[in-house]
Amino acid sequence: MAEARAAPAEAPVAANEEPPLSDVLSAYRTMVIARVMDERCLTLQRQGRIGFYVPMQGQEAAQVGCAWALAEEDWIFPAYRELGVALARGIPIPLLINQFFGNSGDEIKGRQMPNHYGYRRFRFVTASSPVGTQISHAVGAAMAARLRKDPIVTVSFFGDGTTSSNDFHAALNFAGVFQAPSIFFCQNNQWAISLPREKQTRSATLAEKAAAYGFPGVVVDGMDFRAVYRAVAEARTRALAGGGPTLIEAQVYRLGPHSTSDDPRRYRSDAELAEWRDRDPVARLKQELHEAGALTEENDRAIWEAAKEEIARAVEAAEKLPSVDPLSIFDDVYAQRTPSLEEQRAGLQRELAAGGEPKR
Amino acid sequence: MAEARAAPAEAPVAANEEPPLSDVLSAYRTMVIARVMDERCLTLQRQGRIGFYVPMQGQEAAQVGCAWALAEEDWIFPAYRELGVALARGIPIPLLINQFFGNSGDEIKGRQMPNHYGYRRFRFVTASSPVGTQISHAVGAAMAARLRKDPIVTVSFFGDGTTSSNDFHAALNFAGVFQAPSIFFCQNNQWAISLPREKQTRSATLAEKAAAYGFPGVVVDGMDFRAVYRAVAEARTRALAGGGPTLIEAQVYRLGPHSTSDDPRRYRSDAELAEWRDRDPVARLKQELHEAGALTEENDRAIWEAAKEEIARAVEAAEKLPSVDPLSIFDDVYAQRTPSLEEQRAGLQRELAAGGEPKR
Amino acid sequence: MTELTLVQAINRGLQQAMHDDADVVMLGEDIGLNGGVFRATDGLQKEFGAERVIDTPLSETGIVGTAVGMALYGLKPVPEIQFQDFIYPAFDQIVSEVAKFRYRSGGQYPCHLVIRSPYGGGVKGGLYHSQSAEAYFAHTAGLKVVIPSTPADAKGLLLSSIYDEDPVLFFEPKRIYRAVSGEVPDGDHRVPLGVAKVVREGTDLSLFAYGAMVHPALQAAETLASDGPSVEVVDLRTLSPLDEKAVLASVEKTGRAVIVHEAPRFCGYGAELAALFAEKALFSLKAPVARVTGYDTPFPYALEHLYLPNAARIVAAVRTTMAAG
Amino acid sequence: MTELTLVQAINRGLQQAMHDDADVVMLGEDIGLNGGVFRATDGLQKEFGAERVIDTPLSETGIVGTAVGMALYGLKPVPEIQFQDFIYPAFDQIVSEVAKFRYRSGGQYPCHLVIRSPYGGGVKGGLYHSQSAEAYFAHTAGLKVVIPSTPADAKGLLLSSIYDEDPVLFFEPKRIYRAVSGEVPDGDHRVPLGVAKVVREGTDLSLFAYGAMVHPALQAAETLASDGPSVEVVDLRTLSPLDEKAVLASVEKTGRAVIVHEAPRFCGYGAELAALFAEKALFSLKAPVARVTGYDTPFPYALEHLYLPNAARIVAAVRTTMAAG
Ligand SMILES: Cc1ncc(C[n+]2csc(CCOP(=O)(O)OP(=O)(O)O)c2C)c(N)n1
Ligand SMILES: Cc1ncc(C[n+]2csc(CCOP(=O)(O)OP(=O)(O)O)c2C)c(N)n1
Ligand SMILES: [Mg+2]
Ligand SMILES: [Mg+2]
Repeated sequence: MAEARAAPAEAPVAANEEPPLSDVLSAYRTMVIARVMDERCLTLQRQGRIGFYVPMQGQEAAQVGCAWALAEEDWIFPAYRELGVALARGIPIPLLINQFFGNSGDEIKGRQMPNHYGYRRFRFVTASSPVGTQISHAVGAAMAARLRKDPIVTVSFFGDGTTSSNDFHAALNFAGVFQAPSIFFCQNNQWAISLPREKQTRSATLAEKAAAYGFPGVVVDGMDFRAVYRAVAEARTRALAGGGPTLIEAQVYRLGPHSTSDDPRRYRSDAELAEWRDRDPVARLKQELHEAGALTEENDRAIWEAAKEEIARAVEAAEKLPSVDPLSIFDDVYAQRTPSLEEQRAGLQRELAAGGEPKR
Repeated sequence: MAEARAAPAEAPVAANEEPPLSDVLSAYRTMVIARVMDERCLTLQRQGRIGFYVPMQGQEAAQVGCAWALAEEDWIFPAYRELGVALARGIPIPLLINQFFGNSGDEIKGRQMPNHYGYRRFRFVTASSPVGTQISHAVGAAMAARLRKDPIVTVSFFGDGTTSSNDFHAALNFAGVFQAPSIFFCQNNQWAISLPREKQTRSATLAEKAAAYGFPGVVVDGMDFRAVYRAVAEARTRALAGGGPTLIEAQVYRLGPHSTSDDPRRYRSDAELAEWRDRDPVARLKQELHEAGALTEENDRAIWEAAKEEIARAVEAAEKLPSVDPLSIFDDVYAQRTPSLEEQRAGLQRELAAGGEPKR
Repeated sequence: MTELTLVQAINRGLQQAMHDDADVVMLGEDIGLNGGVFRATDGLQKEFGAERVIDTPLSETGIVGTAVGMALYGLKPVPEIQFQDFIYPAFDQIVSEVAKFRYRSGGQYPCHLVIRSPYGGGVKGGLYHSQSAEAYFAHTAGLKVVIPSTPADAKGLLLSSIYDEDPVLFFEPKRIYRAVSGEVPDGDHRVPLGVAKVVREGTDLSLFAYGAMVHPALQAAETLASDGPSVEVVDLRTLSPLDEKAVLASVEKTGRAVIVHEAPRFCGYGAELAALFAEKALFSLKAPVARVTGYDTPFPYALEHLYLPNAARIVAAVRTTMAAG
Repeated sequence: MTELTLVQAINRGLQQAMHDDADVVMLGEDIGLNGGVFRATDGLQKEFGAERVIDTPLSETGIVGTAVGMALYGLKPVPEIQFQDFIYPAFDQIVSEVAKFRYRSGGQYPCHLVIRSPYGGGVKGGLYHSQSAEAYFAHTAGLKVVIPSTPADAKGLLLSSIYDEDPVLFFEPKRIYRAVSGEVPDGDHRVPLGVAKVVREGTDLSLFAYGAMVHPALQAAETLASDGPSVEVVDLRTLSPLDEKAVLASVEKTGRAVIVHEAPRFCGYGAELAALFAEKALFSLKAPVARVTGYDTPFPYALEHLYLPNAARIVAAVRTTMAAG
């Protein structure tokens, strides 16, 4: 773990935090599920069964490693690529699959594109598409938690490109000034759609941007589950001790396209891809567990099989669910429907009664 | 000059740039004019003769020192507190005074509050009130100039508070990535209205924020005319040589209120003020010139008297000028008035013909 | 009851909420030690501490974004934007996040906060200290927009906004912060959102206004009272959701409508009212609907007295409308 | 003449301008090497170089702010915002700077740039890849707002916008980027700004639409043609400045108006049209003015087919209007 500490840490940090081996095995299982689910969803999109998908292959260790170092009570502010975090949080697979289908089992009522989910009971805040906005939210929630004396941290997830956003700047500055117990987890996957990391900003690392806000920034190998875990655990301990925020740059790679609308062959080389494929974070953790004697080939096969099966079941179930209630369009704009929304709703109701749904 | 170089300078820099003594005397004269004009305008506002005023006392050396190191062809992107820069640029005093009165001699047609002026022929871009927006403009203009192969730099002026703005972040990042020939001149006058510098951001200096964008940041004593001149000259040479942008933090103090609407006694101590008053940049340069044998007490008195007289004349003349043409409200919204604006204009014309102007 | 100016009423409303509910927090530029550039938050940091009345760095993006995070966590933040003209750096947070959080989360994440900001002209503020930006927010589904015109309403609508479950943009007519005063109920005084108020009854023509413009509207109605038409004045108070029933009732009664606001006319808030009449009250209309508004230009400095609607201009519009049918 | 899709026509327009005028530069996210996420700028970086077709960091604030600086210096920048939904981080630059530069400088600093951005629904984009934000900009004095509906207009209006002296917000109906194609004049084809077009003549009712909605409007008119009323369809093309004369002429002729847009209704662009009719054509109106628009909600994902106006809904509104008077 290369460190680009911007400012001296001010609070005692528990050194050498390490997850127990059994925990790591279970994290590995989560990474496998993420990988399998990701591939399955890309296929579903190609088959036209879901409308869109944002894959995250290559970022499993960073995401699961980060989530693993957090407490259940900590609040997560994700972007749209955080499947590994969602799974690590314990969000049930069927809930996620239903969201991708936008069906009546989707707890957010088919309102958003796939990948833009969130569940209050898992303290996993609903994502939006505009990049960066969640970073300020995480700072505000951290300040609110401290005001209420809740011993938690908040964690925002965002990419290398998002360091250029307005909210990155505003949020990190507020966090520094107010010493918010918040961790900024930047997955530098080397690309913002077609823009490579080195054209995004001229600083040598992204982590060193923390110095501009007066708190530590850390670079970590995001392909290394344990390294990520340690960096996050350390940052969390510091934050809870009143030592303020940390920016963590996890260096990873987006092995797939930006989204199913993207064709990365237009802007990046096969050679680069191949190089990073060799550093596959899932394979790496498997190897480590194998070497530690915690995982046999047979067990591993079982893990992959179980993942595939669980996901297949969820997909099958999802496709049987009816679509969302048409009249739900008018709900949740406000706590109560306004008279004008009632009128618009009645209009749609009449339309549906008269002519049936227009074709999609 | 304390340096907080963030990244190594990459282009050759002419060392030890120094203004000739005769030039410094003329700069001193400009600083005196700024000081006198500032005091006069505060009085005019208190007397209700102009509507508002933003004083700049304490920032004379920084502003005039910076402007003095630039070429006439360089473009200035000011905020609202840059009287010293305007005078150094050669903008005639009556033009500025007329702007404060918003009368028919105001070339921007009474459109803006006092201090929000700009003159294309002086490459001094018209200021707006929202802080920071001009910083991006300066970067764009620098890129445009380079595209046209014009050997100039652009300079944006802004305060310590403005380092928190969206545009500070966006502009410095673009400048770093595109190596724009642009100088970011931050006058850290220790306050953003009532917010002290240390609550604005947690970084030790503002200059070090440049590191986040991959270019040099420099701290300079803004009460020292020569130090400012040198820092700007160096940055300019580097920019023209293709060495990219520089962030300069001139440490100064706002001796007066934020504006005539502000009462600084609510938030800062007399002791702090007194301490900085002792470092008065105008007095300091006078002393230096005196020691160099370039200025006698008598000459100095003449300089102050001449400044007072010139300003008095301009005020007197300004008060005799008629107010702006009422129908000019509708000009310059677009290059041509739209039919709808013509209609609105005709309406006002009828109103004025019928009842005279409503009272102000 | 206490006689207060409008800005004092705001201050008392904030104090009341902060006193009654520990979840209420405020954040903004210069609101703490300095008490706000208009003194709307005067004394509150002293009373409630710097953890609840927070002086922030100079970033509207950060102010609103941070407030959103606090709201999601369960607090009731009341961020201040120093001038409405400076709300645009926070526009993304307001339009993309504040307005859409409840909807996009299927109701899981309400985002109850009140963004307070002084708006409008009449203070010699020029282009950037005079704007009336209400239409942008009224057009944004998921937001409520409230503008008071009297001290009692200012306090009552503010307290209702703070306790409302939805995000509210609360715009304060800075021009009458001190120029208007009146009796304000003590304690937890509430005025319901979404309810317009007929502030003057009349039979021949309805004047619709809000905020600072209610006062010249009333003045115009008075001027006309002696020999002219009988003019009704409706103070909208909540711009979104609009009290459609009340405005339609007035126009159906009088058959004539003149709409007044400071903002530019084109696609301004008045357009929605006029559209509503053209849609739902067309056959009641005896005369064309008129709008007395700011011109379709930026807000000028030296000529603001000509830019702003005033009683004389409203009187003229009423006369023209009466003459037209 | 060449048969092109709408997005190809945009591409040719950009190419033409960059070829003819060295001052034209483009900047935005993914517009260079990648050719834009919709391929609108495909091939242009290769042809004109990375100094004139600039891939920028991920900051709309920076994109527009930088473009403003270029425009002040004398270039003709054409910044792209990847989706109109992401224009809000640049809102301050657009509303405070782009719109007001000429005015606040007394005419010294025109700010001629064209902000291109795909807008609208119908691509399964959910809340943040479907918005129609035109009303915000139409309400902002100093901006022009242009929305084409056909490939020929797309090229011609784009070229006119690039050579216009004022800042133009040029919104492209992404839903019909590829779904609509047609003959497009080669070379420096211009279609004047500020001129609406009657795309179908009729005598009983006027349909007003722009962008993607022109097509269902035409479809509705066709559907009604056999036995129903004779419907005129007016394509606004330039939303601001509005071609008032043309729209008033149409409504004075037919006496009935139905306005169609995708954006939410409340304070949407349609309100201004309806208000205009209530003000200047009241006595020509035989029936209430109707608006067929998106609902006053954020833009939904799974139910977008119900959210978006379509021909059937327009037909129903026309029938209701005809029945009403
Ligand atoms: C404000 C905004 N502008 C543009 C976009 C379009 N867009 C979506 S993702 C993306 C790149 C994000 O890159 P990064 O932050 O590195 O995250 P990654 O997608 O690589 O995980 C862009 C430009 C957006 N979502 N929001
Ligand atoms: C976007 C924006 N927000 C708020 C304001 C109100 N305001 C005017 S000046 C100022 C403080 C600026 O501080 P600084 O950048 O240090 O410059 P200084 O005034 O000290 O020269 C504030 C908050 C503004 N003009 N623009
Ligand atoms: Mg990335
Ligand atoms: Mg300052």
